[in-house]
Amino acid sequence: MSEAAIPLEGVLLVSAAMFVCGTLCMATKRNAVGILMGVELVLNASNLNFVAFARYTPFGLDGQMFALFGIVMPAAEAAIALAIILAFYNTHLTVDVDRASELKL
Amino acid sequence: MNLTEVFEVVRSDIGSSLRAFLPELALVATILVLLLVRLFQRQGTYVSRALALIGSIVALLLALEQYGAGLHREIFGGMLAVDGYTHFFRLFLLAFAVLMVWLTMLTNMPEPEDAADFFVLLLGATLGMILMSSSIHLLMLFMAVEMASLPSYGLAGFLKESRRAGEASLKYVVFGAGASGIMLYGMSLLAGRFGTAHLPTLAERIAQSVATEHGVVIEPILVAGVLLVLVGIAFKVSAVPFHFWCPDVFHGAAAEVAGFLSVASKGAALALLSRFVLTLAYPVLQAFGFAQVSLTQALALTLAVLAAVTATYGNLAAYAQTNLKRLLAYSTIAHAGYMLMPIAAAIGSSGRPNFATAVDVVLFYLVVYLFMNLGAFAVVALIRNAIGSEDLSHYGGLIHRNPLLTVAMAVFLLSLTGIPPLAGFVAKFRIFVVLYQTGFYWLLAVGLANTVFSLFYYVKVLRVMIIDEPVPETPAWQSNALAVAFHVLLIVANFALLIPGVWNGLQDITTGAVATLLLP
Amino acid sequence: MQDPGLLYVIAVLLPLASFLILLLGGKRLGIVAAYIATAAIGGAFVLSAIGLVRYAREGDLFTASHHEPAAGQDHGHGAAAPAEEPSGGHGTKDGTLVWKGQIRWAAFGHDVIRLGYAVDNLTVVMFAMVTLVATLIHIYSIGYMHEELHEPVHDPLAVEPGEPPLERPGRFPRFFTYLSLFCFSMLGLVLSDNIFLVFVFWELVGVCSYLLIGFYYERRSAYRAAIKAFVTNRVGDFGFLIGLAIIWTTLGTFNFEEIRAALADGKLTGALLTVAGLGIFCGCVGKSAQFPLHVWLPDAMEGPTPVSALIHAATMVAAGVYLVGRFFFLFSPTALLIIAMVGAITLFMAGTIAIVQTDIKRVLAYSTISQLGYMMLGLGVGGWLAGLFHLITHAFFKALLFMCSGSVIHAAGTQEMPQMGGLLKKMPITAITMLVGTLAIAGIPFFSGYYSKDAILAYALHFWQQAPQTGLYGVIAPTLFVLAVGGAAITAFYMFRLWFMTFVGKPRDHHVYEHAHESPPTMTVPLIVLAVLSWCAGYSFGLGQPVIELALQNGPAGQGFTAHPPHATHELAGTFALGAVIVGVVLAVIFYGVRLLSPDEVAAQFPRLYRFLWHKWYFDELYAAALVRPVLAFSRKVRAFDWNIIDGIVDGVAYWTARLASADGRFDFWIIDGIVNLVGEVTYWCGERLRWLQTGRIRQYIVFLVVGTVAVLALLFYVTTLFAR
Amino acid sequence: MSDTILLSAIVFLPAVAALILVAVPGRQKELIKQISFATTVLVFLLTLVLLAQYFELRDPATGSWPTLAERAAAAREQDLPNDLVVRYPWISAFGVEYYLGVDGISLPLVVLTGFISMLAMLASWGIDKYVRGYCILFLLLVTGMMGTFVALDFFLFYVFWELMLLPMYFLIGIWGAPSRVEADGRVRGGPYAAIKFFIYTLVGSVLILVAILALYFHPAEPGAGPAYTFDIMRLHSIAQQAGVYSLGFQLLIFVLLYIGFAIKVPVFPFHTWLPDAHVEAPTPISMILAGILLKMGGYGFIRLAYPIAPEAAHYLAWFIAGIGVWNILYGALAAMAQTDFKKLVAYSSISHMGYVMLGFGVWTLMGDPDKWSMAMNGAMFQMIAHGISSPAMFFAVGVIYDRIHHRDLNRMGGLANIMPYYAGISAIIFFAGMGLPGLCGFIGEVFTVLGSWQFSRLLAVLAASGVILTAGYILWTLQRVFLGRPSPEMFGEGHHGDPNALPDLSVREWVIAVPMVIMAVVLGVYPDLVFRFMEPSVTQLIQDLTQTLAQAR
Repeated sequence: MSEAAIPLEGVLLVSAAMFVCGTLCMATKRNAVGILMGVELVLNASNLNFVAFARYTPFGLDGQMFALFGIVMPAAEAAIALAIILAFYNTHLTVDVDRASELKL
Repeated sequence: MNLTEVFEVVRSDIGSSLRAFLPELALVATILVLLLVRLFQRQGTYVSRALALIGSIVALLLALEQYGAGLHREIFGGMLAVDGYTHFFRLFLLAFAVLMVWLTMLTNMPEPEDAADFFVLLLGATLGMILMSSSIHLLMLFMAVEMASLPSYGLAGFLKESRRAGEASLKYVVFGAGASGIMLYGMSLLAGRFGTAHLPTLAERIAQSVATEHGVVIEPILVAGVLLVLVGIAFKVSAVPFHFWCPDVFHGAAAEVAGFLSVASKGAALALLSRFVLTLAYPVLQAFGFAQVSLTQALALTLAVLAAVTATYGNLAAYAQTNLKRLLAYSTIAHAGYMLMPIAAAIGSSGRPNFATAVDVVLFYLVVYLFMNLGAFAVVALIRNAIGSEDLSHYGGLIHRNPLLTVAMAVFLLSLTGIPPLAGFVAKFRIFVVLYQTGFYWLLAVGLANTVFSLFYYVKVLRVMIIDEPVPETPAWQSNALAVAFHVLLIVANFALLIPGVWNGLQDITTGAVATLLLP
Repeated sequence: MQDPGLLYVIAVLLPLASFLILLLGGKRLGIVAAYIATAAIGGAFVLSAIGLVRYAREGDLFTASHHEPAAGQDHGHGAAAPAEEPSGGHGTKDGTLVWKGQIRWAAFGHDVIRLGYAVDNLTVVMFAMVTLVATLIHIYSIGYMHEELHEPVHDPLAVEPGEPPLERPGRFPRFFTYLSLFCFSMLGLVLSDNIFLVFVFWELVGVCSYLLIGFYYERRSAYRAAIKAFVTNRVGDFGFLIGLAIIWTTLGTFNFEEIRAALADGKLTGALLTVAGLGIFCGCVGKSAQFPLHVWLPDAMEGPTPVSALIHAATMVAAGVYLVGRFFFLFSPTALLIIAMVGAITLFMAGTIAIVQTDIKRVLAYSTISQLGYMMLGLGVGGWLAGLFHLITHAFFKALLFMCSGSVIHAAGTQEMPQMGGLLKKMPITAITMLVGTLAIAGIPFFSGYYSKDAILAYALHFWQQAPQTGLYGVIAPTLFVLAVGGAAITAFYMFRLWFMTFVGKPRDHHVYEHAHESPPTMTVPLIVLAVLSWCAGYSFGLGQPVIELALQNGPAGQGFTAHPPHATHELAGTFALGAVIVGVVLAVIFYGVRLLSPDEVAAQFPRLYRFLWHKWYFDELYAAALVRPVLAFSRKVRAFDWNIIDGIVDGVAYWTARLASADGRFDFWIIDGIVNLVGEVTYWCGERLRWLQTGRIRQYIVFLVVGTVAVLALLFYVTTLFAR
Repeated sequence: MSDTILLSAIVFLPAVAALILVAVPGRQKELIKQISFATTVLVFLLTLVLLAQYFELRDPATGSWPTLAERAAAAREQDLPNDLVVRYPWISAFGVEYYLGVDGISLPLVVLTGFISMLAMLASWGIDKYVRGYCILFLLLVTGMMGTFVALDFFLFYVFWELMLLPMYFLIGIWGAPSRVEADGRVRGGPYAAIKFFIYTLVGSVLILVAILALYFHPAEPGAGPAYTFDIMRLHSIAQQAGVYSLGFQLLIFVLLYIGFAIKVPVFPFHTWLPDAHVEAPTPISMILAGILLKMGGYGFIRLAYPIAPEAAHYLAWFIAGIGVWNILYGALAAMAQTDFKKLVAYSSISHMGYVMLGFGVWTLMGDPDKWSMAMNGAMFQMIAHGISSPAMFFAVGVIYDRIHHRDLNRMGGLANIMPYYAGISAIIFFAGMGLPGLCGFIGEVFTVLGSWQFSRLLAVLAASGVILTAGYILWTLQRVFLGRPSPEMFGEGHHGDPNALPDLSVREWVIAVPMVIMAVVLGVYPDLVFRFMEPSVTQLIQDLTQTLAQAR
């Protein structure tokens, strides 16, 4: 392993920023697909964490493995989510989540 | 232990691990067969249902056999734990799956063309939930939560033509995805900081890091990591304030699905939560000679506050509901609150914690909860089939048209309230006992007050169904033997705890399950 | 019979048996009911007569003053057998023969309540009087209540303006049912050996009185009078109960003999003793219609006249006096003084009211109150013998007077004296017998009332002479005597007024006069018997002392109280009394006999005084304003409190907020609002508010997810640092 | 008959009958009623057998009974066939036992329950709506009530205590008056009253539950581990050892139990459920409510609160006695102002139950314990007496309500002529309620007042003054109903008829009324009938309590 040009803290800071961006994106986007993108940001923040820890700490291969699963599982999740968004579009003719407000009391 | 070692262990141990994994494998096989059937036979509920029933029963029998064998070990190199706790939840979830299949038989739930899909999702979710209860590795934990969640999203939106179902599943999936992202981030912090994702090892390292020469040191990253994972689990538990999906999803989804989610999903989430919390807390407590330290105290208090808020919120919010499923959703939230209480008490009490007499109450409660809550949702589903409405305003005077369903509903709702001699009382009584014993008096007071609050809305339903004047032209429910048997079974189950021996038996089982919990 | 006391027990039970038979027999019995009831009470009279004779023989009843206890007769006395079986026996106390028996009735720890009977000379005399008068009145009632046998009965008095005329079924058997119950209760009261049982019968006679006053319960005035009587008596019983509580708590027994022994040992002294005595006396005030609880008795005249005669003149109202006599040893000197004062005030007050009343029965009612006041005065000043002597004689002549008035009413169809007059010719027997009664009550020599009233005055004078001449006694003692003498004059005046207005002069209402006729023999025969008794009951028949006094001589009060006043005092008092009576009679003759002066003019000269008397000293008005109406108003307040305050929260916090905002000054009631109602309200309110959170918008949910995470994070951190310290 | 079978049968026979009724077709109303009535008669007879058996327990030599604690301790070792204590392990995880037993305190209430439920069932003959459901719930109610009185295991007691909530809720809610809106806009009616009853009682029982837990985990000896017991007799004996339960702990327990039981009694300010429940409930249910349910509160005090927390009870004696007197006066005043016949009777119940509280409360170490015994016995007797007179009064209200369909006192009158027998019976019943000597109500009132004098003269005087108010409202009521002339508006809205043609008591009504009247008279004349077996137990209790307190001092 070569000498680290960037310290671990730096990577973690970036991932934290991604995490915050992701959550803000989830909270502000009206488009369902946009929200999913926010989720992806959050997930990728964690993936970045995993690989960073794998690189800098004895966590090692575990972290990379974790990142792998962290890509695969959300992919499946995204597939389901997109299918559901499609179904929602079929009935509502929109993917604006603010229009999904019939269920309340 | 890092993954390379894990692979090595898994390779050397694959045979015995797979043997211990047989019930899950049976489920997997059933799912595969169902998918194959889907290929060859485009329509037909019976075959799918029969397959699902057979598959789940086989899995249940296998689980029972393994429970009898009393196997207690980690399998797949520390990904999963097979202990009494796992056995218990396997049995619980598989038995529930069997009952669910039975219920779909009564309510004609899936349309013939979708039958296979429905059962695939149902069993798939069950599989994920079983894994939730048995995983002891953060990666496995994440996967299990996803495996349980993804089919649930599908189930929630299963009524494809329904606008509400679409909306419900959208909300579920969006919220769920967000929660899982947050959880994964927390895992990355925890696993990365402590260099392992194997829960027991992680817990031991945490204990080491906390108990330093300079006294108790708690790193913010630890707190943040634990908490973010807890948020993910709390979403599954539907603890306030992570509950928002729950009423909407229950409202939009079919009553059967809501029943499934309210019992199985909640049960698995609580199983996961208590395993996670206990595994983490135990080494820390051990390191300090079982004196309370700030970490466990804070964890316990957080859980306790969460529990109190959840129970109170659920019960108060339920009062204003007119849709039965929505009302029961809030009731579900409230009960999640009750069930969180003993977990908080278990780690928050001073002295050597006896998880077997604190957390087993959760298991005990879940069993009772299965019988009362599934029953309530089943009645809602059957009444929906009969009168085409789930709104309380159409329930007026149902006793005259559907006496059995109404009496059953009365039993279930009163059991949920916790009125003796119904099982719900016993379960609640045990929670109160634990809270008193561990000195959580304020939580006890909250729990008791909530019992009174809950009476208002449960009895409101009964009042409409029994005392109010009948709504004109309500069609009568056509009963059949299977449905009667189903309800009689559930009603009897709600009375059964006071039969000599039953309470003891159940308590022995749950105590045993928790006692064999594999702790670091 | 082994135990002669059982004679009396049977005598008590006879009317009870009659009561039960009549109760079960109901209406079917018709006139037979009267025969059964009369037979029962007649039987009781026979038994009591046998008992009297036997007692007289065994107890040397009519021998003057024997103070030595008869040796060998003391078995059974004080032997409070713990057995549950009735234990009977003879005993003596201070030389008086007692027949008695007890059963264990209830026990609490070591405290045992035994109930039983005791027959001593007071009992014997009272029993004989009650059974005799009651028997006569039963016979009289057969005639008087005859109308009730017919169906249907028309009761014009029950019809208020604007109401349809009333036809109702006759209630002849029911009348005798109540009478039998009354006789049982009254005899039981006399026979009881303990204050508890006395209290029981006390209440029972009260309820009989209630039932009989309200016999014509269609009449508004009747049922109001009945309720008034009962509630007023309850006020007295309230005091009675307190007296009982003191006695039981301090002495642990209810038995008269045991109480007497305990008091002699000084187990209860001082102020508490006085309070106990006054408590019991409070009951007597209620029952004997003494000031200030006398208001019920005049109204009680709404009952049928035989009832007035039996219950509200001869027996029940005298029970208060009897009890004071029976329980004489309980009263401390202070208590006795208060008794005397109450008696004096009552006799004077009632007498003055009687002067102006025009209803014949009301005049008699006030005269009863007044005479009862005499008895109380007599007892209060130490004249135990005199008070009870007057009780017996009064029973005879007052029963007579009432029955005569009943005969008049029966004949005339009205109770208003101004509508009568000149009835002497129409109904001579009634008139003559009533004159005997009037002479007796007025205290004309050679009639029974003279002797007994004279005795009371003598004791009052003696009390004055004996009492300290300074301080409070110096004022009170003379006042007592003066009031008593004045009362004698007033009595003579209003009684002769009554007789004159009714029987002499010109008929004032011709319809009444034409209608009048002499009553049937069932009514007149009892009149004659009673007239004879009223005449001679005070005589000594050569025994040196009036026989009744003689019989009571060694009464339960003990020796200390029976000392006679000196002869001189007696004569002086007699002179005063006679003078007063003569004044009264003369005035009555002037006003009403020969009509030299017109009473109306006199009344017009003193309009305020007249109105004051006419309104009976404004007692009813006072009580209505000071007690009844405030209690009712308060009870409505309580009801409103319950409904609005305690119950009100449930139905609208908003409403209450408004009330609160309007500064109604009732916010303190918030404290006790029903917690549960509040919980219900709050639950609902919260439920409504919580709906706002659940907006149904995903983005807000996610915001909550984020905010929640941050919040819990903050909580966790905070808590961690909290515990870290 | 073995006591196991006897006691279990008394408790569970009604429940079994209810199960049988499930199988009977709902159309056969007469059959259902007959089965139910037969069950209640049988249960009543069994309670009499129980009474007879209890007398056989008496030691003929000394005339005294072995105490319940002795019998219970013996039953722990070995189940004797005729000791009237039943003891079997039930839920060993918590040491809960199936544990029943009677003594002189519970036995009169058990017999009363049998008696009143039998008559109430007979009074239910007029019920025509959903008969089967009614009878099932009614029988379950009987089981709950019986169980509460005989249970000696606190957990079991609690289960029975709660068990009667539900049937009561539905009996008031379904068979009570329909919902309506009052003049001031408030919603009232059966459903409202039912939920009110339910919630009040549930709040109380939740507090009782806390007390149960606290006792369960409290050490049996100083320094020892938790007692882990629900055995009421064991708790008594623990409480009797000085220094085990501190005063603070006792106060906690007592207050918790106090609120729980006071709601049932009901004690001011927890009483407002009662008028509502009574007014809305059907006649037989009012009979049960007034006759038995209220007694469960009093029973709770004497069986649980006092023996388990004696020091606290003594500490709070003034409060209890004071609130009792307040109840007496408040109830009487509130009753006086009512125009609804049934509400008036309901408030009279509140007033009468005040004597019970007074009798319990007047505990002073200064005086003679026998006087407290008298007050306590008076209170217990008052419960029995009220258990007879009050159902009878509600029955009387029901009779007239059936005929004229309203309960407004100002629109009655003159019934004494129209229905003379009814008037006579009612008069006796109301006089019994008024506390007329010779009738049952007198004994309890007078003994309570007599016994309370040594405790506080003020309270005794105030309590005694209650007799005036009571006489006032009872007589006024009788007058408005029976005396005078019939009101022109005799019939309720939508009903017409000739007031003079109102039928007098029917045969069934006679059969219901006469036993209560007879009991009222018999108990009034010869209270020893009850005292004979009740007094030793009560006095024993008082000795124990006094001794406990003396040790503690």
